[in-house]
Amino acid sequence: MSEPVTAPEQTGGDLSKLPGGARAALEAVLMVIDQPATPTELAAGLNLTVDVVEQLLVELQREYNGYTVKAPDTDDDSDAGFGTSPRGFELRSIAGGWRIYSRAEFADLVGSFVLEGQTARLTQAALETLAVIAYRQPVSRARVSAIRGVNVDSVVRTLTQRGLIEESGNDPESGAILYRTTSYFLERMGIGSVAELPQLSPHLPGLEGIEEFYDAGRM
Amino acid sequence: MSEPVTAPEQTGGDLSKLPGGARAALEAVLMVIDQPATPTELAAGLNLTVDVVEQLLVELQREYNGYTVKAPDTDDDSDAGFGTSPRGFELRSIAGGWRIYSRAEFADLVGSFVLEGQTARLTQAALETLAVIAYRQPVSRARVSAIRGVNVDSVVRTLTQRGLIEESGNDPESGAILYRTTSYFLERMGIGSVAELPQLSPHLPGLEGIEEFYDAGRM
Amino acid sequence: MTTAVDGAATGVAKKPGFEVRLANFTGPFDLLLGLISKHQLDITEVALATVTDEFIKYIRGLQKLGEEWALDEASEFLVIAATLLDLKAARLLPAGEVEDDEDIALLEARDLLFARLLQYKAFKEVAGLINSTLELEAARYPRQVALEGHFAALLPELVWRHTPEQFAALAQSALKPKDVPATHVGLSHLHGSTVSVKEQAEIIGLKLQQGKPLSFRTLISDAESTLVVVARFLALLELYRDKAVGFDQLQPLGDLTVHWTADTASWSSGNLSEEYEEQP
Repeated sequence: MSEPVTAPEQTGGDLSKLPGGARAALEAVLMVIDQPATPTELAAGLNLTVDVVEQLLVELQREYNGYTVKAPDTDDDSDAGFGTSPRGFELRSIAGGWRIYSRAEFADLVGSFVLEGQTARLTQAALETLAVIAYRQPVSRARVSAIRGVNVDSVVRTLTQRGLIEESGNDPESGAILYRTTSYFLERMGIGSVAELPQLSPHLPGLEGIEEFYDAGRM
Repeated sequence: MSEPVTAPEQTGGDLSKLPGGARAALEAVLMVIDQPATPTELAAGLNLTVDVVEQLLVELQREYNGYTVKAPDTDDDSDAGFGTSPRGFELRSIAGGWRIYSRAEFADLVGSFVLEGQTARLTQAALETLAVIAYRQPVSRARVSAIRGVNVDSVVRTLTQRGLIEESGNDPESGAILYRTTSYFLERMGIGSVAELPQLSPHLPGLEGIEEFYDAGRM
Repeated sequence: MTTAVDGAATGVAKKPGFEVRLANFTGPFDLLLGLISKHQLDITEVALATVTDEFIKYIRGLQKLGEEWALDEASEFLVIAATLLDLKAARLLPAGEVEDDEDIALLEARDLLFARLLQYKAFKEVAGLINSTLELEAARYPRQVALEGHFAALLPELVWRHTPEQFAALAQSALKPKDVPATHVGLSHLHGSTVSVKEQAEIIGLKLQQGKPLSFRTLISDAESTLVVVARFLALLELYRDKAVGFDQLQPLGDLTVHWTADTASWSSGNLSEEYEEQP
């Protein structure tokens, strides 16, 4: 592992004078954001370089997970504290941004405190429609309909209301509205980009040219 | 100081099996609650006694402030970690309720980060959402989403932050939080009550016909 | 090849499990995959032919349940049912050379159905993966707490320039139901040229205006397709309503004779009703 960053004087001058330094400053900012923040945004707000912020983020992430990092300024190690067991929360990088989450193990406990959670589950029809859009985006409703074999208008409306998909311009040829997944979808999936979705090809044996099939036959 | 509580088996049986135990479970809850919670509420949700919760709260508070507590189960103290320097957040008790806040010392830094990119103007999306809430209050986010056709969660948060809308109890059926406009909204509109808002055309749909996305069976 | 179901009389009642699943399929492909896996078959031509009867029975079952069935949804089921029937019929006939256009069209329909079914299967599988990921992730709650009071106070004072009337106009447009443009419905699977009733009425008019009464049999003797026969029949009804023709039938089930009664000079097909003339 790289050297812990605990001497940020070079970049964020006055941070070092504050208790906990740059690391604590970063934590303070993470406490008030209500959507994932990119290292660039954090770096600008903290007056640190992006590299330093990224390194601090990874350190915090490891620390919250129970891997302690020995800091040069805390050589007084008579008190180990709770450093070696994971915290109740974790720091995760999702959809390009970082954000604090409660640890999954405590889902039931936390759920009873957070009244309006993200509980509404998707129906099979909604999941299939979401999957087609995720893998074929940007894509028109007609194409999704062709793949699923049923009209998807109302399901697309519901997915849009729930913020999982959004309109993404019009098809240059047909003029049909195109749809794509949102960054909220990535957040809900816990991934950085749609490229991280599981590969579709293993599920499509010998049908790599599949798009031609439904294009020719259907529309 | 009282003995650290790190063996909560007596009260919250299965918590001890989770990583970090009762302390981490409490942290998980504290990290995501929006409103301060009393020890009684926390104890009920975590299935611990109020005494235990209060002791854990004080321990966490001290730990976040940089005073480490020697835990009997972490005698391996070769790695002191960051335990001895204060974190960027603090656990505060205000009017009997506990919540995690960003540390006061970083207020300037956090303040400028929050202000970054803030505008004095509401976006079109925020204005439209406010209009729907004003004319259909009290109304849940789900219904506003259904009317506007997009997810309104973050916009509702902005409007709440701006003091234009506020929570107004729960829907008796779904339990969803309802929102209404505030007196600050009336002030900005220059009217005495929402009854003074201009009448809309009677042909607009009420809320009856609007499909709610989490109505069972839809989608 | 197994005959999946003996008939409607025995089918539904004997298989309550199947009936329970009736409403749960999310489309024709879902149904097909369900039927294929129920019979523990691989997705092959055999499998498709085997489940044809059950597929059609499912559609009948839906009708019996009196489910409100959207037309476009029903049509998609029917298109696939028709393709399945073709495949089954082709398997029942003696194997032969691929000769005419119809055989080639059937092969294409079969390949297309296979491709679409496999494609759907793949998406159904990844939808399952997405679902499990979503459920796993739902166990983590993000911290998204309200801004602390002293930070909220830092926000710049809101610029507000809307009069109540402007605000009402905004509400008006925000509350207006949004028209979702309808999905374009493919018609490529429909065949047959259009036949105009009006044109057929003119042909009948020309034949009858020569003065001699003609039988219906004679009037349709040169029709090149059933569609033309139907169009001529409809044209006759129209002409009768227009008092342009009269009918004579000497004995029950005997030949129907048609004679011209209108003033030939002033009659024109333009007076006929438009109801059959809607453009596709």
